[in-house]
Amino acid sequence: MNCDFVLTTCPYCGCGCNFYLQVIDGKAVGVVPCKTHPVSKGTLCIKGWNAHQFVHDEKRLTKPLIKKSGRFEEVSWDEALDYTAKRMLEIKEKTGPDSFGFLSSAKCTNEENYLLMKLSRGVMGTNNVDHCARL
Amino acid sequence: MSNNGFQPKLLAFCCNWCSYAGADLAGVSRLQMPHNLRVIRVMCSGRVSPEWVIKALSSGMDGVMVLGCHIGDCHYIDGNHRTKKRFAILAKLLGTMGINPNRLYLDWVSASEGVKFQDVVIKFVDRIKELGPTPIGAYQGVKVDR
Amino acid sequence: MIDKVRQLVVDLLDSGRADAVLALANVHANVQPYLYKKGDSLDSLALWPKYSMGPILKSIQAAQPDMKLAVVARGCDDRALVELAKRGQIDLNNVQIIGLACTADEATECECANPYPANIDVGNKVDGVASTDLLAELKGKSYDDRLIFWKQAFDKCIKCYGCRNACPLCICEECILEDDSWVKAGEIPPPFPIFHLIRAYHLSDKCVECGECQNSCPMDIPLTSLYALIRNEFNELFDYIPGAEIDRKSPLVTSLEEDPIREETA
Amino acid sequence: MAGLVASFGSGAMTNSIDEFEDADCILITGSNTTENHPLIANRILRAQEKGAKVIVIDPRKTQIGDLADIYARQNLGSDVAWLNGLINVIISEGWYDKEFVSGRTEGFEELKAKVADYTPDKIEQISGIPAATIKQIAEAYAKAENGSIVYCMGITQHISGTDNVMSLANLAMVTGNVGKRSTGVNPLRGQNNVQGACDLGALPNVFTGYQAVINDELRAKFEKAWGVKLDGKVGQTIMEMMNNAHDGKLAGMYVMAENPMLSDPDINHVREALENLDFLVVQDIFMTETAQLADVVLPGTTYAEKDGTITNTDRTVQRCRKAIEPIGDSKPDWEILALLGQKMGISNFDYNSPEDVYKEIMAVTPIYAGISYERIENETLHWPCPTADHPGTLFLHSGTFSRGLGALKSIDYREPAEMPDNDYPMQLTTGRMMFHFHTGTMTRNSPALHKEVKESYVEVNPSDAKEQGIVEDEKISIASRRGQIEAKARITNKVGRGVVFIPFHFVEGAANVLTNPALDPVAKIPEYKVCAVKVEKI
Repeated sequence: MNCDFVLTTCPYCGCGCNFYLQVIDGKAVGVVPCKTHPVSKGTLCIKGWNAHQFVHDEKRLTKPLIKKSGRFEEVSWDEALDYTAKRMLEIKEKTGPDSFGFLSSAKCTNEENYLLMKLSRGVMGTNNVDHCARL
Repeated sequence: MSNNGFQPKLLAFCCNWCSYAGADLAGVSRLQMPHNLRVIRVMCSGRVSPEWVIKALSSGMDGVMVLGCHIGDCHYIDGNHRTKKRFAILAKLLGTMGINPNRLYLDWVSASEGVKFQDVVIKFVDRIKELGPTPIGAYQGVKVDR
Repeated sequence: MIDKVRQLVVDLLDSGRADAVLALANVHANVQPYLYKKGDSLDSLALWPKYSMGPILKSIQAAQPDMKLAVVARGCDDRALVELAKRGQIDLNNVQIIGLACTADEATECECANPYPANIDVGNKVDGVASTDLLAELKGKSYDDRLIFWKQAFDKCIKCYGCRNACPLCICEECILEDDSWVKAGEIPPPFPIFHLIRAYHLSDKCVECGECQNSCPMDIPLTSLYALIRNEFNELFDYIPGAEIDRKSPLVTSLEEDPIREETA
Repeated sequence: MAGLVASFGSGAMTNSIDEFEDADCILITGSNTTENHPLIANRILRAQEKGAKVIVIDPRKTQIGDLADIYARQNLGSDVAWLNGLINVIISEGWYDKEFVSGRTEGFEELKAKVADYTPDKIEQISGIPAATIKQIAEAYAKAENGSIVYCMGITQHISGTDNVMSLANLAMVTGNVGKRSTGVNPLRGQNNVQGACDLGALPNVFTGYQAVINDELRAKFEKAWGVKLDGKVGQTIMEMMNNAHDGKLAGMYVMAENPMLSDPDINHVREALENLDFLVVQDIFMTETAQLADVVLPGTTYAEKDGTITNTDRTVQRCRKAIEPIGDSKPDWEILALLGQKMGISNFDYNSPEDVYKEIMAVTPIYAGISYERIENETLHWPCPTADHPGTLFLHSGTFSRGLGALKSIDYREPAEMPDNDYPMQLTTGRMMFHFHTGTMTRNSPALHKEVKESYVEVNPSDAKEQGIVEDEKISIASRRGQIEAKARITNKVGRGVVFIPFHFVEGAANVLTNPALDPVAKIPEYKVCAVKVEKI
C-alpha cells in the first residue's frame, strides 16, 4: 500500500493556496491543507477542501473523440492529432493564418499557456490568441 | 426594553408515556394554562435530540421545555437518564454561546401529575416573559442594512 | 529530540515491528505528513508544525487493515487515537504509538492544557496553558455580551467546513451540517448559531484539544477558546476527559448510575 | 489590466498578499472578497483587527460589505462618478499628497479641473452614495498612511472598465498611496492562473512577459528563439474572434480548457458563432457545452495529473505537481500541445517535460528569468525577478513607475451601455459565489459543492419582490433583449432596489444568455455587470 502527500497549487481562485493531495494507491482520496505555505497557512476554502472530488469523476473525458456524421466516435491519439494537424494546416493554407483563433486557459499551467501561444504564433502564424482574463 | 404584552413562543417536547398523558390530564381537568406552548409528542424524552432544541432556539423560539417520566419510571428503563445528561451539557453550551440557559427547561411529569404540568407551564411562561424575547430573533431571516 | 524519534522509527522499521511509520517530513521546504517505510532516508523527518495524525491513520487502515503501523503522536494525537478507537474508527491493536511530549513553546502556541501523551517516549512533560486572556474575558461576560462576541466572530465564517474537516473526531458519515433541513444550504455566513452550536454539541464529549479547528479556520475565529470552555464544562459535569481512558464510554451514552452528573453529587 | 498599464505602466497587483495585513485603510470595490478570494479576505480582516478601516463600495452588500467599517452601495456602472467625487473632495479639502503628485505624476491640473464638476451632491445623484458618505470615505482613505485598494471584476466588466481602473489609479496616486509596502492598487485575479496566462502571452498583443508583438526588436528575439518568421500585427481578442466566427470570417478555433458557451456574454450569439466554424477543436476534462459543438475533442487532464507552474494573483510562481497518473487515455495538456506541434511539422516542439518548456520560458521572458523550478522549491518568488540571484519583487512602483511618471487621467463618467427603460425596467448584475467556480466544470462535479447550491438563483430585493408578489424559492422569469431564463428567487437585501443578481456558473438558468456583449473600447471586456432586464412571475 502506498500513501503519498503531493504538494500542489489549488485549481480554483487566484489566491494561490497550496495543499497536499492525499494519494492512496494511485487515487486522490483527500486534501490536507499545507501548514507551512505562505498564503494558505494551513487553511482552505470549501472549494480547496474538495478539490480532489472532480478528479476521479466518472464523466471525465478519457478518449480522443472525432465527430463523424454528427456523432462523436472514440479514436486513437494518433488519428485525433493527425486529423487536427491536417485540418489546421488546410485552413492556414486556404484562408490564411488569421482565419484561425486560439483560446487559451487561465486554468492551465504556465507551460501550457506558453505552448498554446507558441502553437498559435509560431506554427499557425497568427496572433489570434486570447484567454478569459476578460470574462 | 419593556416586555409588556410580550407573548413568548414556546415549544414543549413531551414523552408519550408520562408527560403527554399528564398534559392530557391537565386538559381533561380543565386546568387553565397560558396558550404560548406548542406541544410535540415523542415516544421518550430520550428521543429528543439536542439538535432539535438548538434548531428551535435558532429558529426564533423563545424557550424550549422537555418533559419526561420521572427517573426510574422510564418506559425504556434509562432513556431519561440520557436526556438528563444531554440537557445538562446542552444548557452549558447555550450559556457559553451566550444564550441564557434558562430558556431551556427539563422536568419530569408523570401521567397523574396534571396539576404539576399546569404548574411547570405557568412557571416557564413567566420565566421566559421575564427574560424577554430571544436575542436570536434579531439574527434571523432577511438581513437588514445596518 | 528529533534524533531520538529518528532512532525509534528506524528501530521499528528495521526490526519489522512496524511495516510503516506515520510521521512528518520536510519536503519541498514545507512540512507534511509522511508514511515512512523500511529503507527510506529519515533525514527529512520533521516534528513541527504538527498535523493531525488520527484521520490519516484511519484512512491508511481503511485501505490496508492488516498493516502494522506506528505513529509519532503528540498529546492531542494520542487522545484522538484513543477516542477514535473507542468509537470503532480505528484498530489500535495494530498500532504502536511513539509518544512525543510538546515543548513549552509548542504548548503556548496551541493554548494546550495537556501537551503530552499518556506515555512519553520522547521529550519532557511541560506544564500546559491553564487559561488565556480571552478565556478569562469570555467567562466574565454576560450572556448577551457573549452572544454578541460569537455573533461577530461567526459573521466572518465562510462555511469552508475546515473546522469539521480538520477535526479528528468529526466522524459522522453523513454530516448534519450539510443537510439543508438543519442548516440552510448555500448561505454565507451560515445561519447563526445553529451551525456552530450543533458542532459544539457533537464535539462536547469528543474534543481532544488539538486546536485543528482554529488552525484550519481561514477567518481566524477563536474556536480553540470556544472548545476549551466546552471541555471544561463537560469535565465539571461528568469528570470526563475525551481520549484519556480507552475503557471508559462517553457519559452521554451511559446511565446515571454508571456515570452520575457531578454537580448533583457534590 | 489595460487601465493599470496606462496609469502605472504595468498591470498586476502592486502588492503581495501578506502586505494587506499591515495596511491601515483598505478600500474594496467590485470584489466579493470573502467568497471569491477568501485568503485575501483573511489578511484584510486581520488588518481590521489591528485597527485598519475597511471600506466597501459595491452594488451588493456581500459578507465583506457586512463586515466593513464603511459600506456604500453605488448604482451599477457609476464608478467613475464616485471616484471623481472622492478625488474632488480630497483635492478641495487639501488632503492630497502634494509631494507625491508633483514628484511622481503628471496630469494633475487637468485632473483637478475635471473632477471639480463632480461635487458630492452631483455624485449622490449619479451614484446613489450619500454626499456625507463620500466625504467620510475620502477622509479615511486620504489620511491613511498605508492605503490599499482592492478591486475585481465588479470594476473591470463594464464598458467603462478601463476608465474605472484608471480612476482607481488616480485616487491612489493623488493620495500617494502606491509604491510602498502595504500600499497600492490591487486587482484580484479570479482563476488560479489568469496571471500566468497573461504573463505567458496568451493575449493577442504580447509575447511572454508583456513583450509587444508590434515591437520589431522583441519579435526578432522570438523569431530567433523559435526559428520561424512571426507576424507583427496585433491579433483578435476572444470577443473579436467570436464576432468574426459569427460573420464567417474565422474558419477555425482551438479552445483549451475554456467554456465560452457559458462564460461569454450573449450565449446565443456564441453558439451561432461556434456552429459557424469549419473546424473546432476543444481540449478539456469534461464534455462541456462548448465541447459538444466541437469536431475534435481531446481529453486533457486535471491539475492532479500534471506537473507545471502556476502564477497566482500576487505574481508568485508556484508549482503544480503530478499526484496521480492521467485518467484513462487522457494526456496532460502540455503533452497534447507538444505532440500536435510535432504533427504540424515543427521540429522545436520536442519537449520531454514541463520543466523543458519552462526553461525556454525563462530564456525569453525577462520577468521570469530568475525564477527556476529549483529556486521555487525553497523560495517564494514574486516576478519581476530578472536574474538567478534576484530576490523577486514584493511590491511594484517603488521610487518610480514602470512608465516613469504615473499618469493621472482626466476621465468623464459615462452611462452603462444599456440603461433600464419601460420594456426592461430592472438592472441585472452577475458574478460568482463561494460554492462554485467559473462555468462549474469542476465544482458542479464535486458532490460537497453541488450539495450547497444545486441550481441557479436570482437575488431580488425584498421591496421589489413584495411589489411583484414574488416569494422565496419561487421560480421566476428574467428576460433581456438577448434572451430569457428562469431561476429561483432568493429574496435578500444584498441587492438594492431595482437590481437583480444572478451567478453565472449554471448552464440551466445561464446568466450569460441575458448579459450585454457591449465592450470596453480598450480592454475589450464585455459589460457583464450591467444590463437591463425585466423580471416576471411565471
